[in-house]
Amino acid sequence: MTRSQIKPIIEALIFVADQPIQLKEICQAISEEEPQEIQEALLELVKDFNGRESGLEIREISGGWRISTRPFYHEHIRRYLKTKPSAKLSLASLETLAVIAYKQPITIPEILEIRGVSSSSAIKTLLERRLIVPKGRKDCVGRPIMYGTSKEFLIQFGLKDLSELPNIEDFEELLTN
Amino acid sequence: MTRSQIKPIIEALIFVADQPIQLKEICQAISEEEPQEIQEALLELVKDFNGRESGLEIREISGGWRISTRPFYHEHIRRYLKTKPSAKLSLASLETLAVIAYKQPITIPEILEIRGVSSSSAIKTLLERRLIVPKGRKDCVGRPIMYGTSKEFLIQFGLKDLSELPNIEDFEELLTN
Amino acid sequence: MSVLTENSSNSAKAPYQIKLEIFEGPLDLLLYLIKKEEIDIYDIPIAHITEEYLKYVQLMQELDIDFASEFLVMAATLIHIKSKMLLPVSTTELNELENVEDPRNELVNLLLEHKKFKSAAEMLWSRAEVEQGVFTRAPLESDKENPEVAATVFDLVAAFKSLLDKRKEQLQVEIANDKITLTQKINEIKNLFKTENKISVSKLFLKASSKAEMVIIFLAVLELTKESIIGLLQTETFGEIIAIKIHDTFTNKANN
Repeated sequence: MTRSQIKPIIEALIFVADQPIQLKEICQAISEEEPQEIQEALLELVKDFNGRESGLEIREISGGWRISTRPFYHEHIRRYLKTKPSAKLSLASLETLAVIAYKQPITIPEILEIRGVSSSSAIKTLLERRLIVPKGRKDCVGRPIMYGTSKEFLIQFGLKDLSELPNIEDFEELLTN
Repeated sequence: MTRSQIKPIIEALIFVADQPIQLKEICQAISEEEPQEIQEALLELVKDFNGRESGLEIREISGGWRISTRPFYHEHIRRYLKTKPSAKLSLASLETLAVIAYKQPITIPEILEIRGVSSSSAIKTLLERRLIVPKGRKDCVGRPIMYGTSKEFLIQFGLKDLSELPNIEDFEELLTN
Repeated sequence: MSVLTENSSNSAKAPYQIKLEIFEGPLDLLLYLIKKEEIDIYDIPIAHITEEYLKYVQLMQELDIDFASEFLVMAATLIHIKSKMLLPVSTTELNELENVEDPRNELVNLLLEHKKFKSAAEMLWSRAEVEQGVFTRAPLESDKENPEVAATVFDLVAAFKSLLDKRKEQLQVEIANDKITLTQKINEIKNLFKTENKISVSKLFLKASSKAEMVIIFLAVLELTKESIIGLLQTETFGEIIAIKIHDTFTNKANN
């Protein structure tokens, strides 16, 4: 291979590696080429890549190579990360949301009974995301708050109303086996 | 800011986003600039970035922008990551997926009518792989669940949006010729 | 469905050549036959294709292959079309020939539609092939600011279903655990009789903390009665049932 054929491969390898990738590892992946040649290609790639007017750079860090954003742009990145859409849920939140959606209105002790674990942090998240709302209090000892799903819930899951929520029977055939 | 100052910021944002980032999100993060200007800078960046002899490229996919490796380098990347291509969908599942993609939103009985055979195991696979999602219920007897394709579908099949799917009638021409 | 099919051309002389064919449904089988016989899809010789189709269905039955009922429905449809084509066309109908609908039309449309989606599936297949060679960056520290799982209503149902299943298992385990305590229960009651000569049965049940435990107590009392360790006494109809110690030596046994 020519050097200009090796460089893109190295670039792709650095990009997909989840740790700074070592020269040794790069050589293993491009075993058909001499380590000497690969090292030279790597250094040339780094010079090319970092010579561009770019938001990214290849850096040598703890014995390996890594692509990262240039510190100069961190303000905008932070601004983006803060507003990052969060339409997704952790598994605990998802389970809790499922229980509330199908058993509403339901109290925290009742959710605990079904899930077998305390769900208060999940409930806090769901409240913050406006996926659930308080629906009055239950007429029993302690008068605990009951929860149900919100309008936002319908929007996020693409439902016109709660009757559109699929029930287990709809998927019985698909969920078993 | 000048365009050459905006471009690196956009590049860094695309890199940091953990899913295809939308123009809208980029504009929110660079709120001090006009969306029109940002859009032009984005297109120029894509042209610059992809014009290099590089292992990476910026692509528009599933309604957003993403940096990924070029398919050409998959062999060396797999050698490094020690991964095998994930199990592909069977042709039967793909046929069901094609029906859903072109006829969405569509119910299971309607799929049966087109395919001439029950597709529940294919639908299960497609749901598990998040390639399709329930899209409400159809207003008819039994109110069956309707299905459509997901964002993940666009990503896994490398589509900007659904309009990028080739016209189904074009397949007819292929047949008759 | 997979079917072992004989190789068509020289099946009469040569020993059967068997090969594996995959038919996803009746439309797939029909398309296969049309291709194999090099038939024009717009002018299907329905009698011939019906005969061929039925041969395959029969073969599946003979080989005892589990096939979908849709295959039989299609067989009926084919026979129906065939019979319609055999009906003589009246002269008045002949005059308006253009208006007479070909009985094959609906089937042809179905086949064409099916074929289109088969091509679309192949298109998806090759797109997936390319995309499988595309890799995105490894996870970054900042991704963790949103530890997330994408969720659809399907995930909701699946999560709820698995919770219910887990609960069912737990209940079964609880009952199973209780079963182990039958011997314990018997010993417990025996111990009570060390100091007492008679105990009201309803009092025994009062100690139960669950329905399952009540069942166990009931079984324990029956067991002890069967072994003539205790006797049951009811002084009046619907009155209190009293358990009485009869086996004098059981306390010694229990001590062993």
